[in-house]
Amino acid sequence: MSDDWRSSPPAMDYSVDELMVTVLADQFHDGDQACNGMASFIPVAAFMLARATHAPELVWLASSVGLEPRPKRIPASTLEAPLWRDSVMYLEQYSDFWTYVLNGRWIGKFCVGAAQLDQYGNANNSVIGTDYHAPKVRLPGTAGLADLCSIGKQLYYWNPNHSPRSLVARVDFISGAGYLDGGDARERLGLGGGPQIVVSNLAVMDFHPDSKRMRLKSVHPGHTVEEVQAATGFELLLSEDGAPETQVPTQAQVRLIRDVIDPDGMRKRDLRRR
Amino acid sequence: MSDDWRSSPPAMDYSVDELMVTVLADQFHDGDQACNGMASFIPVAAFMLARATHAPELVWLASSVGLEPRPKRIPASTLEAPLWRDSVMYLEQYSDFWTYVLNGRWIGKFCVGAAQLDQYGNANNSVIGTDYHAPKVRLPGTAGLADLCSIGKQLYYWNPNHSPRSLVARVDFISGAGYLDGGDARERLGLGGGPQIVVSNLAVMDFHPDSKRMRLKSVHPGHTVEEVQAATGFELLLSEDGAPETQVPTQAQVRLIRDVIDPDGMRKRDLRRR
Amino acid sequence: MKDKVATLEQAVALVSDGDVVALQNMATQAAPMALVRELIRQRKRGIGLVVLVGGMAVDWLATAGVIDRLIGAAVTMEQFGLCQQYRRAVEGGRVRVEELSESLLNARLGAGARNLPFLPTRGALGTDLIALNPDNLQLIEDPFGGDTVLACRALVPDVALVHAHRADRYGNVQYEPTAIWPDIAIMPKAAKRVLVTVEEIVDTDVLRRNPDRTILPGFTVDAVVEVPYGAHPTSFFPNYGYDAVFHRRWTEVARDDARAKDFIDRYVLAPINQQEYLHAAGGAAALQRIADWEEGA
Amino acid sequence: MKDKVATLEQAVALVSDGDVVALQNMATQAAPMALVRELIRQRKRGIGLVVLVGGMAVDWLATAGVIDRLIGAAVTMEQFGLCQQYRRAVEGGRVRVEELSESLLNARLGAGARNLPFLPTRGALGTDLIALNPDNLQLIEDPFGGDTVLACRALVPDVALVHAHRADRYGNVQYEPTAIWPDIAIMPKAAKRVLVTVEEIVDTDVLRRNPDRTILPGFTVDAVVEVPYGAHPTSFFPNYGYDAVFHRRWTEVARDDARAKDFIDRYVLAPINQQEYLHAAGGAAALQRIADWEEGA
Repeated sequence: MSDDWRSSPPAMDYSVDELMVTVLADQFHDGDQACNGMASFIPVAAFMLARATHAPELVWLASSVGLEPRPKRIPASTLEAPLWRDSVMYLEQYSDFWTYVLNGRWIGKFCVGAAQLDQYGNANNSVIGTDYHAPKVRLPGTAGLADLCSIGKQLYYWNPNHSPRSLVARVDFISGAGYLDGGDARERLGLGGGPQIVVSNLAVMDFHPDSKRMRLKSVHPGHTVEEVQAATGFELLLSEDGAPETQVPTQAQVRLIRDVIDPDGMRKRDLRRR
Repeated sequence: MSDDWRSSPPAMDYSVDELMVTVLADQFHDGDQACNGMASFIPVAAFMLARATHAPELVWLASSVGLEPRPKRIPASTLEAPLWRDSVMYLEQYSDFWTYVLNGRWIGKFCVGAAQLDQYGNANNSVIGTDYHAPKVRLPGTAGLADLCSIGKQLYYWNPNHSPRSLVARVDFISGAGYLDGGDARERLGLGGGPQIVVSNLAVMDFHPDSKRMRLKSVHPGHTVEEVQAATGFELLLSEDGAPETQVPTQAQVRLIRDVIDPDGMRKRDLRRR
Repeated sequence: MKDKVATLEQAVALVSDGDVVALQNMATQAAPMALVRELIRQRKRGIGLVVLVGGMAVDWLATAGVIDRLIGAAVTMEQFGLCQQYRRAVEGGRVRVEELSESLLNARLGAGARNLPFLPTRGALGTDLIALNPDNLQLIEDPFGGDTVLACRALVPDVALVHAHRADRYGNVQYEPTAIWPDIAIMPKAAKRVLVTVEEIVDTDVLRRNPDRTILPGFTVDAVVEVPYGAHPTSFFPNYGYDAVFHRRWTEVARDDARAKDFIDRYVLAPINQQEYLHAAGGAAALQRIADWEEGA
Repeated sequence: MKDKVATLEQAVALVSDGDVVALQNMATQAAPMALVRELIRQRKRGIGLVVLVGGMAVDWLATAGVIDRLIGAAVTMEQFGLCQQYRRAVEGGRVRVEELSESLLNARLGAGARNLPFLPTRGALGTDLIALNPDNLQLIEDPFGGDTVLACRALVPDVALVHAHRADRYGNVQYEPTAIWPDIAIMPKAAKRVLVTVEEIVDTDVLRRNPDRTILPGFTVDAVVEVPYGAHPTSFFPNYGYDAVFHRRWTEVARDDARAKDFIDRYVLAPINQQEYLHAAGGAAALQRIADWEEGA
């Protein structure tokens, strides 16, 4: 595909979904094996963009089924056959996919969304409210999140609706283990991997190497540290270099996303849905 | 196929392999699911004969791979593709076959051979000699026998070489659990199923319902109780009705075996090999 | 082999009130919807539903009051959003959830399939799922001195419901090359009874052409029913895609109990057979929509 | 994806003396014989061999002194009889056997594949196999109060050797519809490194035509070597049958150490490549023999 992405100037008219795609794409490199889940248009766009630019040897396992597919463009579902068109392999779920995932040596990177994420990167997709069996909101459920979080995977959270309701001091229910109570709590339980970054519609966050508390890594152009903090349900740490502006997509990246990868704009559904 | 087997008169010129085939065939009924292993020409002939006569709805799983195959005739191997010609299903071994076998509700009957079988139906295919790591004879190994014997299967032993070396008081090594020390020893370990009969080239044996000791069920025509006892490495129990003559094949059965099922006489290899 | 051909009525009559019923499907895929509708028509009650990821079927069963508990990893209609009727039933205490991650559910069903008391996993350590479920999840030590693992107790559903591409009348079931969800690899093996709908019942000789595509041997299957488009409105590749129009029709009413019940009346209870159901769902136009999945986005 | 194409020499150079090497095969089927011959040519020593059911390969490796231990369920050439060289090596104390039943070996490898410390089975209870192997087999209680089961410790071979029908240069490996032995479903997933020979290396687009037949994703494979007839003299359906003439040629000499060594010299060490090996084994006549398997008995 295009190789002018390296020298391409910054885009002037990118939208926030495109920014989230490029930030996520930067996390995936040649030799990585990455997998998307349900309703994951932004991560799928990120994988496809990475493969089209800096990481042609990023192995993509589409929705845990299709290895190295060649979809015509991003279809209306990220968990249906049009996405895994032309796959090299259909992984049987029980014997193939879950074995490779559990093994630990393979398929190391997952993009996941969660209704609630807390300051230590614990995730909740189960219930809002304190009584599990009479919740205020019954969410979809943990699906594979509880597994991926506990078996050493590197997790890339994306959150298209940065708010005090989605980024909370403490999740109502841990359906995916982040850094638990912070510090070495995760390590003490023998769990490897863990949350790497959180890409929202306002900013990019990571986790302090010692305390494991979430900290601001960069703020998207047009937003301020104060605005991001006000939209967060707990105090965000600031990194030493303050909070630089998030690097914006290049013109070439935006062209690839709009014209080739996702001409139907499916990625915008991730923003609308929440 | 032929339906005259019901009224067919006894064969005059049957051979012992054919007798072993018909005795075994009688053990398999409509609705049973039976499976053969390696080098098992006589059991395969028995399954095919049963299906051609009294048990058309006997489900046959050929060499743990091919469901309901239609081999042209018995080929030179009972664990190769010519046997599972035209199968309805190829069972994947790890996920399909072993799951169905372990489950307990399915594939309940197995024909097995063993180098040594003792008075309580324990089987040895591992080593002859008392030092496992410096054996007198290294046998092939337990393969799936140890599993089948412990997970509630009904086992039909066939032994084409009835001798004090193959029918011993106590096996040198239990590579398949029979009735262990007899009585309720097997039951106490929670193991269901177990050895049903032993079909040899001289006689048919079963196991006493209480003591679980092997007993003579019938003696093949041309042989005597004394001869069978002399060829056995332990004292065989006698059943109450003495030891009647083993029912011989009918003419129709022999015709089916010779002309249709096994025209190449592969079943005779089981007798020669030992 | 035994003849297993049945009507939907006969097949679902094998389900008893109170049974644990495992449903093979994904969010918008491969759900045995004709069997689900028949469960509703026969007014089954007190059903415990097992799903890896359930979609519209769970919503319908909640609306109709068929289920009172769910054992599963997720319930969602993916891009069509949450299952609102299920959500309300849980929030209102009418459906109790035993939530398991995918590897935990796989382990429970895998143990059931192999007649083992439990299987271990490393999944879900550190989550709140474990404390919630001591009857079925216990941390145990490795007898060889390695790490602690989570023992997941065997789950043996009373019935598994499966939709597949084809079968013969003896219940040998075949699946075309497509996504093979975990449910299909283990649910039917774990369950005591297996009810299968297929797009087509064929002669056994058709199966013999592709023995590698047979996924269930006849001896594991209790009933097989020919129901073309039996997975509608979920997708069943390569035969047809999901019906987005019908999904949206449901999501428009699913937040309102009365309208949801009307929907069930109209699409589930009123049609007396699959043909009438498909007619109500949009007839030829609907079938055309879902046939074109390959070119559609 | 990374290019994994290698020569036999390069592939087998990834095996170190002392490694635990898992061999995918059955008694007379699908053995990666070209890799086995290369192990002998490279004079590997102290290898621990893992086989479900091993055949002539085990005999050859015993003759050449490559292996000093075996972890497996059986070693036999089926209708061609016992593996006499292996047998003598065990009886003479030169090869030590860790004998496991099939479900025990499956459990050990399955645990290795899933990074679990152990998996339980019900197999082999009551046999002498358990007392023989306390390091790897332990009876444990069910934490839910059910039956005692046998915990089988994870086995992670250093290398797995596999022969398959085709692969692309990135190591995506395909198998034709045929018997799928347990080894192929779990050995390569459990092993740290995977070396594959294939009848044919093809363009990735060929694999995309039948994605359901791909059995190993490229990221699990370390080396792929094109070796037509790479399983000879074992069978590799549907491509060719086993070579009965060649098997008998071996069984005729295998009871005699000197003649067995001569056989290895002639068929393993002397031929410098696969073509010369096939020529030594009988050339076109041999290939004709094994091509006709479908009609032969």
